Amino acid sequence: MKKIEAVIRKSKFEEVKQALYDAGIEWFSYWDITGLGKSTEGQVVRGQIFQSNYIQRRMLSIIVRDINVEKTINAIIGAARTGDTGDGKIFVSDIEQTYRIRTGETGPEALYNKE
Amino acid sequence: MKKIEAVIRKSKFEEVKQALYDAGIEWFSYWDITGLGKSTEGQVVRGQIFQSNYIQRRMLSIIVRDINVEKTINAIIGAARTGDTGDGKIFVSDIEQTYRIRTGETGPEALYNKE
Amino acid sequence: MKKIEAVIRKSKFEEVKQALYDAGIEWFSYWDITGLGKSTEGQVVRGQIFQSNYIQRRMLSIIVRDINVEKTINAIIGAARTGDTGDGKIFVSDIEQTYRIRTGETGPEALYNKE
Amino acid sequence: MKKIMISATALLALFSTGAFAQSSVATVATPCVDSGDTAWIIMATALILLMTIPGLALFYGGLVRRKNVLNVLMQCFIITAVISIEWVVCGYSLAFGSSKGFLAPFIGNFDWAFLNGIGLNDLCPYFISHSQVTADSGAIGTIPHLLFIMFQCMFAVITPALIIGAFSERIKFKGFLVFTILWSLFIYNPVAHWVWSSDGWLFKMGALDFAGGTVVHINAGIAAIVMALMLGKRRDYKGHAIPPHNITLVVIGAALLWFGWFGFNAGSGLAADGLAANALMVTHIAAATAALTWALLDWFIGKKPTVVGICTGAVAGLVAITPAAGFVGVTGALLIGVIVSVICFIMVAYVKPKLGYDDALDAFGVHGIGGMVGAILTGVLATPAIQSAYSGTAYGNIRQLTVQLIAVGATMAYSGVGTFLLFKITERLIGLRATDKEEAVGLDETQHGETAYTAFD
Amino acid sequence: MKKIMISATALLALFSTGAFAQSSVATVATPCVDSGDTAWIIMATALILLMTIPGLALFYGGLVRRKNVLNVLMQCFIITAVISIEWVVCGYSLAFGSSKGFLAPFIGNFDWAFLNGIGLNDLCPYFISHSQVTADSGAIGTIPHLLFIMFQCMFAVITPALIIGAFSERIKFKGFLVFTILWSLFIYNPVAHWVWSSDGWLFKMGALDFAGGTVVHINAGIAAIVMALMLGKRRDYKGHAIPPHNITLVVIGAALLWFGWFGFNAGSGLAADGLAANALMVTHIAAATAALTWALLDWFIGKKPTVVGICTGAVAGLVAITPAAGFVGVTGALLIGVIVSVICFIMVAYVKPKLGYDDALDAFGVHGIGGMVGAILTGVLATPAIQSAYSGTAYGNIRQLTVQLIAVGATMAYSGVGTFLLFKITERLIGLRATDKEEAVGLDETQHGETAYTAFD
Amino acid sequence: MKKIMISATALLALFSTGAFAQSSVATVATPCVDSGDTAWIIMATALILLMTIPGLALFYGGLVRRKNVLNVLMQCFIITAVISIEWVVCGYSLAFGSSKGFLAPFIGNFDWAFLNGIGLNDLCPYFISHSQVTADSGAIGTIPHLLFIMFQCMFAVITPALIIGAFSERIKFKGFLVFTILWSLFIYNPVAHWVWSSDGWLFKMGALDFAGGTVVHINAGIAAIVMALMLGKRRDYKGHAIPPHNITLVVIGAALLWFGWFGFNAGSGLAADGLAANALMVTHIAAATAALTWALLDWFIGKKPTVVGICTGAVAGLVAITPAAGFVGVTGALLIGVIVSVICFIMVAYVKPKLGYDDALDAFGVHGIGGMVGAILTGVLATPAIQSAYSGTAYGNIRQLTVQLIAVGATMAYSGVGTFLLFKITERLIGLRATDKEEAVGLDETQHGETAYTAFD
Ligand SMILES: Nc1ncnc2c1ncn2[C@@H]1O[C@H](COP(=O)(O)OP(=O)(O)O)[C@@H](O)[C@H]1O
Ligand SMILES: Nc1ncnc2c1ncn2[C@@H]1O[C@H](COP(=O)(O)OP(=O)(O)O)[C@@H](O)[C@H]1O
Ligand SMILES: Nc1ncnc2c1ncn2[C@@H]1O[C@H](COP(=O)(O)OP(=O)(O)O)[C@@H](O)[C@H]1O
Repeated sequence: MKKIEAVIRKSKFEEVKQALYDAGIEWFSYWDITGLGKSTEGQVVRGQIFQSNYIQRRMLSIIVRDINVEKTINAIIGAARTGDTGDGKIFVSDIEQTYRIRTGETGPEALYNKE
Repeated sequence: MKKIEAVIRKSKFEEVKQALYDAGIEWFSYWDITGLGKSTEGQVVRGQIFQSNYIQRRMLSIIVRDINVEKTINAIIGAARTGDTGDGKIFVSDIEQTYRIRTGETGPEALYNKE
Repeated sequence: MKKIEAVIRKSKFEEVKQALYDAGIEWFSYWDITGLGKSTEGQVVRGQIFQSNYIQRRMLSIIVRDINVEKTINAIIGAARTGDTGDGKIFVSDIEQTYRIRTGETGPEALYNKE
Repeated sequence: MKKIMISATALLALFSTGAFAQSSVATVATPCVDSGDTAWIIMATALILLMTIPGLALFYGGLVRRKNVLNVLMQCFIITAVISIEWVVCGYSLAFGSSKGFLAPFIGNFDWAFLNGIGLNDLCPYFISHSQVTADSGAIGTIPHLLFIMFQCMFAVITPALIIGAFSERIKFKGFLVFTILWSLFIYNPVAHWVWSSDGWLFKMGALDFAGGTVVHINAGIAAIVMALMLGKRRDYKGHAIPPHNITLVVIGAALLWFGWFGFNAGSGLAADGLAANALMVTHIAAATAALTWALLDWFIGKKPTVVGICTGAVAGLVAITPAAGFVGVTGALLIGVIVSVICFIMVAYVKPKLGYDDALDAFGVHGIGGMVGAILTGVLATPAIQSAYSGTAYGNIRQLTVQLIAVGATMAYSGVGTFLLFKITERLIGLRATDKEEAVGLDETQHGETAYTAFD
Repeated sequence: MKKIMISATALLALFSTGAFAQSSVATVATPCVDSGDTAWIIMATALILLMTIPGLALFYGGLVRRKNVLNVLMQCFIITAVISIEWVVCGYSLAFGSSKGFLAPFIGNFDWAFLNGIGLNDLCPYFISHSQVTADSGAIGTIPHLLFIMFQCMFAVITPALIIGAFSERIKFKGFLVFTILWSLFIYNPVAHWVWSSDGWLFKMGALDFAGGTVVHINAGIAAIVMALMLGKRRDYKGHAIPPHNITLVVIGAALLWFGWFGFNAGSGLAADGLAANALMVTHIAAATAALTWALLDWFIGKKPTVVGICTGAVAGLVAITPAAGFVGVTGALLIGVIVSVICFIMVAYVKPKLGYDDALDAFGVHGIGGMVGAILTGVLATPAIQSAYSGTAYGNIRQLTVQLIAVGATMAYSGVGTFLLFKITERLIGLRATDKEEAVGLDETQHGETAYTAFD
Repeated sequence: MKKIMISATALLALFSTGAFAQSSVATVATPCVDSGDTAWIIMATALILLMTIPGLALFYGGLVRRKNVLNVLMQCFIITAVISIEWVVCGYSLAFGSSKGFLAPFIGNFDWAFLNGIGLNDLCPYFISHSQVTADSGAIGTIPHLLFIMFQCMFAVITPALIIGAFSERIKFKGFLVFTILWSLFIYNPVAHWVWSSDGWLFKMGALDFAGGTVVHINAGIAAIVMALMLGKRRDYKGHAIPPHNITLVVIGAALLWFGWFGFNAGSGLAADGLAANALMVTHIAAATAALTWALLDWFIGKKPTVVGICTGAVAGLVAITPAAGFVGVTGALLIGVIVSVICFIMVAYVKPKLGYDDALDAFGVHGIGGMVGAILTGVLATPAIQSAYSGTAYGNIRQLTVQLIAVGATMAYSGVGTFLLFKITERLIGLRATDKEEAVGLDETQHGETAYTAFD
């Protein structure tokens, strides 16, 4: 099992969500983060453009079975790309074990519903 | 050392915390996340039940020594289970190194207080 | 590539940020968490000191190339240390793959800007 | 060009009830400003401003999702700015001025445009329970005319703001702004003229609307349902309300509405007297009763009493008592409070999901329906104990109910058709519906380039 | 059935000071509403409503934890609804009506239930500094009776709302609601009768309570401590306050309380005159002094001046000046402000943790103690320069202090025992303490099924 | 020691316009409180308190970063406390009292310290459009003297609070507090004396400042720019505004400012009459026009209309109409609204970044510049149609513009130099600039030991 952590623009969230659903991934967790990076974001405050590299972004954390890694990543890249600096990053790491709290199931089975 | 990430219902947090304390785990970090999953949560708004699969959950991140993994997981599963869909998941992954900022200690010693 | 997760005091964030910049690390993500640990934090409320071990902290997540791990950790430890209990922890784990959403680049190249 | 009194019967009522301050003096003195009445109406004017910003803005703003809250606040704020200007430019003249010939019962002319010719010492030609005799034995009000204009200005401001609740979270800001201006000009001003001008046809027919049940609430409520239907559902609407992003804002908003409504209703008598005291009392009691009723309905039907519910109930009660505040007593207020809460609850919880339209914040369900309930019950429950000249069906005046129904029907028809046409025009010229992408990202970001709450430290 | 005047000596004071508008006219004219007094009392009534919702609701709501904020807002909101209804149904009649025989000094009868027989042009039988002569040479007030009823209604509403601070974060909503209704009926109404009705035994004894030091603050404060003791501590209470979840809400609440308190105190003279101006002045100065004192105490003792501290101090000052507002001048206000702040600080910061009870938001520590300080200092500092008929111990009237102590003692005893009994009854019948699990999860979720702030976008 | 009337010409104007309540009666009766005027000024006083807390506190508090919001709220709160005390201790006497000899035009003496000798039935020596004849054929106001003192107290409170916008996010709390007290004593009190006291040299020269354009806004605005320059930039300031942490708070604040400003401006005539109604009208229209203008500028220049922009525009309009509110009509209000918004927009969006000073929340850019625009335009647009004794350059009175320029220049010079000196003194004695570390961590934590929003549940 792999953990896919994606840092995306907040404004792309709805599209990414849709792309993930279309790819068959229906479970994930997300939260809002601030990202420091090369890109800046402008906001007009009283007629002045404020350029900040503190950017409001969203972190998605998706644990998938190995067979699903690629399609998940493709879905995210496809939906989150705008082509401008600041589109974000995806990080993949290994997950050793997973438990479903409700049933106590472990391993890959904990990640999908059989029925 | 292992990292245990648990996604639990917010309403179960106090019980899980107690269970972890009882199991001897006293250090961890947590933050609020939104979880998309199979389950939905109802809220009554002006007499209509709103069914949403955006659910407010809590993410616990606990780094433990290898010997403590099992009891930690058991504590969480024991306390967080309600039996209904949506109880959450636990993910275990590997941590290569740990530093205690205060002392600069590294490795497992950074994870517990000797005295 | 390694993922460096650091739990630091909120009040040390600006210094840590500066230290990371000085060390050449300019990209990272952060969010606020609550940390339970051995230390407590006092707040005066109506003349009474409230001691809580719920502490507002900040989580930094930095993915770096292997060659940068050490200097990143040193930068954080140097800037975040106060010497009192509660300075926080740093956890290092492995990242298998990284993608830059904008370009689709993978691997270590996704982590730095060539130009 | 002075206007005749608001109602000859009201004047008679006045003398007979004896609620007349220093009547023996007033007949000999030059008519002058009554400082007490003026003090109260100044405050009432300020209170109604507070209802729109920040009252309604917070009530609605707390109910939408986080990504759209600024858009709602901005809509309320710009309505306050634009409609206030429109009002002194021509709105007041159209609504309360006199025109000649066949137009007279329907709309005023431009004589008072830019408040032309209205001096600061002119007395208000409109009055209800408190007036004075002029040199030529006419009657005239006791507050400055300018003050009446500003008092009415706040009504003109809040009415289009109420409609916001129906089309929130999915409208382009530019289209919204143009629509709102047109709506105020072509829908609000005429309807206000019909009901409140002494030339208005509904006024002459004897329709009772103390503080705006038809002019404000039904008018806005019908516009709301038309807008909701024509604009279509929000992309994420699945037949039930979306949870509010910040319920403390909803509570602050509801409380400020309640507070401000004292100005709305108890100010509508244009004097600080017994009628105002009674209006205050029935307003408060109807709000309290409706709030409690909704909380109990939530409790019995939805298992738990909710905060959003009690706030909604209070607003429904305030809406329904609005037309009745000058005509009913405490019993009427209790009855109106219970009835409106039950009917609005049914509308919002059962009828709306069944019919499937997306009246996002229940502008129609609460203001439209609540206004109708109030207007009709006014026709039933108006008691001569309050203003002796007016009584409802329950007190033997069968005709009043018919008149009320005509007023309600006429307002519904005009507002409905008018809103439909203005929607079509605005949509053609400018566009009204936000794009799917704008909606997904949120209107704060896409329409205003701002985020309500930053994560910055 | 008219009531006699609130105080014969007050009337005399009035004539001698000459603060009487158009006295030469008033004697010959029919008694009538004074539009200026009425304008002010309408606004004062609205201001006191604002104190409860959203003022107190936010003040308390900001102080609790995030998971309980809606519960506090809901409690304030439903008290407003329920007690307002109770007030017109029977509360006003019990508190301010007359009964016959041995009951007369203790409680009114049901003659005014449902405001029976009170017309909209009736003048208020109660007055203080401004009155007029009736046809039968009696004296009568200058505002509508209905307005006085609503003015008093807001006092009846806020009193039980103050108690919320003691039992927050751990009470079942149902039990709370039943308890509150019983408490208003059986504790508030009688005590209001004792002190403010012209038949009341404390009134007759000459107890001074201008705007509710005993009736409102001591009464609620004692109920608060009894509730806190009997309900037990919160599961997470470890002998010191739990940090407030949103201090901006606390500040908004405190500021609205300060603003609204002008209505509370300066409105209690029932007229817009010099007495009202003085009450306004002393209210403002006492609040300012107490706020500053608390901030300085925080600074010297706790190292830093805190926002929660200054807000608490302001409220303590407002509480203490309440009974004194019609009897002291600027020096009295400065003294009261300093003294109450020091005493309440000691109570809250030292005595409470030592004794170990969990008065969650210091309803007793601030309102109870502050009310006592105010009531007693009124007996000391009342100066004939304000109302010539009343003076305190410092001005030679030794007896006044004794009378004040009796009033304080009687209120404490009655409220203490009464609250104890009502607690027992409610607990037996319905249950009051939330379960440990409900407390852990939070009352918003468990009692109302809502979350104050969603994470939705 | 009674003061002479505020303006003999005003009195004449009064008789000629006939806006005089019951003039035939007033000449024979003993002077007495007018309950209507008093009712309105009590409320106006309360409204101005609301402007500072929570109005301005939220407006400014929402604009700063999350880590500094409590510091701003605390500054507003403690100013309210400290300056109110200063005002009754000596401020009022210095500003409005009379002194002998060469000091008389510049500052009052200590006769009224601790409100010494001012009884609760004394009438106000100051009046504008409504007065009455005393036994010795002088003229006197219609409200209690104490009320006027409190009304003015709120002006004394809000003026230093406005300066906060310039030095936010980087000042030590202790230094701030000492500076503020000194500034009120040595800058505010004299300038208020110059312009508003009947002995003041600017008053005698005929400078027009209805509600505080020079005394309040220019005065505070100049102090703001001096403070901003001397304190230096915030560590994170890079030549443009830092995004506000909570725009809903900004909107609540702006709306409460608008609401409260009715008290500020329409109360400044000290009566509830036609002049007050006109002041209310022009205040509202200028605010609306300026708000709309700013929104349109944002739209055309910055691509999108912003919420912060419309709020800023509204405040700019309110500032500019302040000195003019008693002298212009609706046309003047529309003009002033447009002009001030354009000029302030240019200042804030172009001039400030170019010059590079860090006026954090634009206290100078909006209040200073807006005040100057208003004061100068008053000299141009004052029309005899409002107060017949006063007209501006556009109505043939060429001199008025010169007088206004002198008043503006004098205020700027005195406030500028004085603030500079007080800054130097305070910095030497106590220190003003927060350390870099305190600034990085945030002033809430470092100055008050509190966090506005906890993450606790
Ligand atoms: N090495 C990193 N570690 C953690 N987060 C990162 C890292 N690099 C980028 N991010 C996150 O991704 C976001 C976008 O990256 P950025 O460098 O701005 O875009 P791009 O990849 O298009 O150049 C950043 O704001 C940050 O939140
Ligand atoms: N594959 C996943 N990756 C990340 N988070 C997940 C994943 N699966 C579940 N979660 C988290 O766990 C929560 C509960 O999972 P859910 O499927 O609803 O419950 P159950 O396991 O009882 O069927 C989800 O809301 C989500 O936050
Ligand atoms: N095992 C752990 N797992 C996750 N987070 C931890 C762990 N240990 C510590 N932390 C985080 O680090 C913070 C500081 O740790 P603490 O033990 O208080 O300090 P110190 O290391 O100086 O003794 C805690 O509040 C918590 O957020």
